[in-house]
Amino acid sequence: MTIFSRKLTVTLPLFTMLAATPVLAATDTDFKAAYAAADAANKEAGALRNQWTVTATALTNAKKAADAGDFDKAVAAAKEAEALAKASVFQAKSEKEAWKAEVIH
Amino acid sequence: MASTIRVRATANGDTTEVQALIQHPMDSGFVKDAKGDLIPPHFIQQVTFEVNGKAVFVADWGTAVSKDPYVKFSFKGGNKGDDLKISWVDNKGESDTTTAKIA
Amino acid sequence: MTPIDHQFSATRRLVLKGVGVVALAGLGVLRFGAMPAFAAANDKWPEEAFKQKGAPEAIKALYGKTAEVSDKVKLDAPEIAENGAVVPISVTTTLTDVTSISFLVADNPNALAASYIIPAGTMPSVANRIKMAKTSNVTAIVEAGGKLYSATKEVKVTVGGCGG
Amino acid sequence: MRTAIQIILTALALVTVASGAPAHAADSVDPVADANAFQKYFTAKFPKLKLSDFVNGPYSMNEDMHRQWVEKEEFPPYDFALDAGKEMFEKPFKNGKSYADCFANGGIGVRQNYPYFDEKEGKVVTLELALNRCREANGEAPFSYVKDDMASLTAYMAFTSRGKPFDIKIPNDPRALAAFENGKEYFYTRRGQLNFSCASCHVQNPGQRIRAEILAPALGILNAMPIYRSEWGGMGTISRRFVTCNTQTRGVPLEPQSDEYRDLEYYLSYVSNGLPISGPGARP
Repeated sequence: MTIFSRKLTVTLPLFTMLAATPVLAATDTDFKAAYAAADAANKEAGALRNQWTVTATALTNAKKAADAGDFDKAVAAAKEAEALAKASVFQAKSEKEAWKAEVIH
Repeated sequence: MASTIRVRATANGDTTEVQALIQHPMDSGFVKDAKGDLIPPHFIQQVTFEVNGKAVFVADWGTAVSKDPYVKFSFKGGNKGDDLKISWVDNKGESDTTTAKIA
Repeated sequence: MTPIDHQFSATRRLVLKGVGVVALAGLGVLRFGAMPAFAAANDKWPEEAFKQKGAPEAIKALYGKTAEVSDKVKLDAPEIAENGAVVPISVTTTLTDVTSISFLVADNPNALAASYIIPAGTMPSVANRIKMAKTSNVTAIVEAGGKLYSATKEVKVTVGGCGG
Repeated sequence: MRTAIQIILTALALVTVASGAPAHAADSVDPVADANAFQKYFTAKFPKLKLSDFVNGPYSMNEDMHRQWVEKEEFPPYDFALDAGKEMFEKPFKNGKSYADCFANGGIGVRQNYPYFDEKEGKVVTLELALNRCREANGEAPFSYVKDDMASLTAYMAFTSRGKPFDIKIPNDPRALAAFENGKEYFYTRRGQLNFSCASCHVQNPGQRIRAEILAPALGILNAMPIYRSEWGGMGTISRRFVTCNTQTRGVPLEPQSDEYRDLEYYLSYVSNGLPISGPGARP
């Protein structure tokens, strides 16, 4: 039995165990929570006058997926929207000072 | 309604230079509108330029001519004060015509 | 086949075809597959030519013959179009007895962009603005003394702006 | 998409670290010094250009583009908007008054004084805002700031000022200085997922290509407004240009004529003082 095959025999049971426990599918409540978080972050960006168009697209995709009942996709899209919204908030806050370095002196 | 044809015809010596700019969407039929539907083709097919009843230039245009199309050419035999008659017709049968004095 | 032969045989073929057409017309049997009246010869809008996809087919439909490259045809076109929607193109030539000038964009959905009838007394030069779908060869055709001469240039076209 | 966000975040982090270093001079606002530094930056960057050449934007940056522009200018596509604008400008409102009654000198040859700071209101007033206010004062519905009607009107008014140098004034009023500074901040602030500021393209990269287009220098960038863009196949006001620029960097645009945009126009026009009005213009 070469080293290679011995490693294989060890990993094999590991895989089977993982496959046994079904990953829970996202539900409507998961989606609503994720969407609310994303929406809040995007509103904060709006207050800073610095939203991104891609956040809005991700939010609409999330809603569309949820309406179609595909909550896995909906939660993923909502999470992505939240990340984008947070990035736009970070950008607005960091630029509050950063812009001064770019000014022509 | 002001004519859709703007024209400048200037004679120097026995040669007259003609420039024309025509207001027309020149839709090719390949472009989609905001809703994603194809805008149907709507373009000028033929423009004729005549002096004293004789054609001095005829343009046959396809869907690849720019919006608000422009063309420039020159011809001999026109003199100041002559009438230059320009008329176009498009694929929907719409048309317009105008007459300009050679300056 | 050196160009001269090519030209000679081309004209010979044309002459034969012409004779054939006259003979058939005489017999009144022309209607079968009517010979396409070469649009450039009359004032009707050359629908057939504008329908063709490729440049060679469009030239064939328009003039019924092929063109040879000639340095007497000066095609002026930008190296990089500022915008594919408005590409200023113009042609001028020292050739005499010019009866028609056409512009073709090889990679447009339909190659033939514009065709102009040049009556006697009109100078053989035209400027216009055309649309180009993408980077492509642009060809200007000049019909002079019944023969076709051409010049071709590549014009680069792409969208502008940074993203959206 | 997730990796794209990571890249942006790291880029942001780098920028903040780098920019923290240079000490920034005390925050006194000195528009005159700003304008001089601004113009000197561009004349040094493009020594061969005359000051007035900057108003032709990309066409002064590239020979091939310049030739295409000269050919277009023989019979420019904005000709129709210009005639429509003249007709609209001279047509009286329902109440008999007309635009001429709202503007100094009947609205002829005044474009170079816009935008101006209205000390009563304490806000920047741009030409587009003044036109709509004139309409509303005379019982007419305002025009959209991004559509053809407004573009035709501003095209005609710009045409009547062709050749006159920009003459923007900043009164000795702290609110005016604040508006100028606010416009400057907007101009240099990075936004959108692409993380560009106006300066990223129009200060750091004029003359460079961004795909097919050559970037215009920020100096004189509003002098040719409104512009007929081949890309739009139609006229565009300053509002439309600001909105589309934001969208291109994937930033959500603000309302046309919102404070930031008017202050931005105030800043950009002031630093281009002395350059001639060349509107309406044709652009790629």
